[in-house]
Amino acid sequence: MTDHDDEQGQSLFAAPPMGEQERMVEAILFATPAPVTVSELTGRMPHGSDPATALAHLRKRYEGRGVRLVRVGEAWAMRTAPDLGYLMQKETVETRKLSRAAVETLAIIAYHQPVTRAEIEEIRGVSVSRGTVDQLLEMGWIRFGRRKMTPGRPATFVVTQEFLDHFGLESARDLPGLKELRAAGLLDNRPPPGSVPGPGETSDDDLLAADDEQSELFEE
Amino acid sequence: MTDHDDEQGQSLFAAPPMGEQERMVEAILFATPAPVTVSELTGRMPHGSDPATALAHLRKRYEGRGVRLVRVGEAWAMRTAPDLGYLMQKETVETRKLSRAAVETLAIIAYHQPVTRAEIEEIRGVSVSRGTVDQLLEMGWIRFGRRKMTPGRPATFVVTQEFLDHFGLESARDLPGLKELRAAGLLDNRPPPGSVPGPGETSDDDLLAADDEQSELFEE
Amino acid sequence: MTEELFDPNAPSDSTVAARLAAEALIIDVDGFEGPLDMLLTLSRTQKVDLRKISILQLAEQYLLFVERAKELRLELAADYLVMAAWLAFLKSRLLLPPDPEEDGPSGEELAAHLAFQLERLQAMRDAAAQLLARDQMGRDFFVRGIPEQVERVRRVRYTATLLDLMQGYARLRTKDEFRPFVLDREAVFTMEQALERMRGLIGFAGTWTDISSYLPDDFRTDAKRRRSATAATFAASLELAKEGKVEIRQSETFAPIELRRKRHD
Repeated sequence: MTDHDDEQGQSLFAAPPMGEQERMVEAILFATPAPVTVSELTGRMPHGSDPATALAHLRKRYEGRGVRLVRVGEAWAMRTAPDLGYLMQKETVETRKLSRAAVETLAIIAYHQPVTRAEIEEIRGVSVSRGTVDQLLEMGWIRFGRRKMTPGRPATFVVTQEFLDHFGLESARDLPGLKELRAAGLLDNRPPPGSVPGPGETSDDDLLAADDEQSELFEE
Repeated sequence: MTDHDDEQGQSLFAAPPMGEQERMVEAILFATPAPVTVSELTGRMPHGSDPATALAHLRKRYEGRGVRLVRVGEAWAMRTAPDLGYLMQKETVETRKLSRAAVETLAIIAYHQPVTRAEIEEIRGVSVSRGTVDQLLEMGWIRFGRRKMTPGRPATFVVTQEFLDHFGLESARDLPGLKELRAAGLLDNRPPPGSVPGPGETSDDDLLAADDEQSELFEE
Repeated sequence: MTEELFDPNAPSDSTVAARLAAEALIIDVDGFEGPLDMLLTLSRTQKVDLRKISILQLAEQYLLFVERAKELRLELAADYLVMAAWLAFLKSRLLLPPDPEEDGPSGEELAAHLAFQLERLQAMRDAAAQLLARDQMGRDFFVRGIPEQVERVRRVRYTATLLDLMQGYARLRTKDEFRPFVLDREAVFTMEQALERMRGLIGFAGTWTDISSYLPDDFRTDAKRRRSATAATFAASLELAKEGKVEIRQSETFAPIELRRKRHD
């Protein structure tokens, strides 16, 4: 739709040299604590700029430095090198102590996303308290995903960019052990033969649908 | 790079190589929420470090980059290069409800697609402003469909994948029909306030029949 | 905390271990996140790979725990008892030869699924631990401490919900003046209606009469209705003339059209 505009812009205004573009990306990323998406960079840089290439150059430039350029989902940010963490004053708020239930729920959402409350309960074998989910939502580590196309259209949960940022993950695909877990079939939503007691009882259809959507999410 | 290796031997505990010290200063200046003095650096870095020299190296390293090392009184901080100040604009996105005209136009396109502008106007009973259609096009919720094989070959509008994603629909066919709208209490048979009820008030059957006719009309 | 209940160096005598475990469990039942969590904890006493676990043995351990709780008159939450009932059922299925009459899943299938659930829960716990062991923001790596003053430029993004959309559509479809596919007959007087009306009146038209006097009263004042009624009445007059029932005359262009009953001499 905007192809036309782009062509026009490129002919009218020459994009800045790549070295300049790199400086611009550097300045923008240094200025902002939150990760910045490529499209936001495009929006803030002069017309015709190629932030993706500039990011690649910049990433190389900061390799081995005290700060690094890291990818967070679809966005990029500058972060200090983890090996220098000991130099920092830890006056920054310590990670709030998460309950075991909250940590487990978070892991299940991260590895099974998009996942419904019923599926979380099925995996943990107990009902998920409102407080647990609320806490994770409030921390900004999880959010609501698309509703499932199953009866009742249940809401799903997915992890956020902030979650990725906090744990230094480039994407949900980089979760530790994800491949192994999937290979072992432990991320399958295997329908129970007959019914299993527990509050997280889920119908076969839900589970099968969940499996489809999950593979959709991770295969890109 | 590390031409100050000679300093290593000066203390009982070997100070880190200058390259390392530079990384440390870089990380500390990056993360500390206020400018940092040399003595503060000395306090935080390993024994025998020479932050003043490391600062000098670092300052040189950032010359001409997108950020610079600047002196603030007795302390040091990193700042965006002044010539790039114009990049420090952040778009904040304000979400607003779509106007009634736009919602109605969008609804007609979704329910009747592919539909021409004339057909939209016929259904709405008022002319459709260019702005409304442009807005929906720009949002990426509608696009041009195939031209109608009727005199004048008028352009048609259809909804986009983005539209379906936004509304959580698999296809426009998933939109609830009139029967469901009525069951949900969304379709009130009483005329809206302000309009005069006429003797020819449409019955449920009429509306449903009209719906059939209409799908016939628009299917081509 | 619950892991500490089980000394990894304890004698491998499973019945002793199970009894000790059951006792410890009763004391600490509040520390468990439901029956599945407890089963997972119990399964550790078997000291085997979760994939090789004996579900039968596990079921027995669990049932023993519930028995002990009953002896001590401890109240267990309902889901622990539901699980106990299910495990008792599972145990009978595993021990008794399969009933060919019965359709449901076999004991082995049920046991395999329970083993899968336990393994999956354990895997999620391990994953959670791995996640927490990663470098974390604010602990191992840090964000920019002095964010620049970033000027805010407002951009408006428009949005609507599915409800807005459906309500908008419903509003259109119920708008009184909007009936695009139903012909609005309110202002239409059809020829059939005119014919029927005139057939009843024509017997009285012995003298020349302006056809406008045949218009129904409620179609005389409103211009639209009058136009429709006039056209229909005129067409009906022609039809009646064709049938030989009336005569029509008009003295000049735009003069009133008159008709009278045709006399049959």
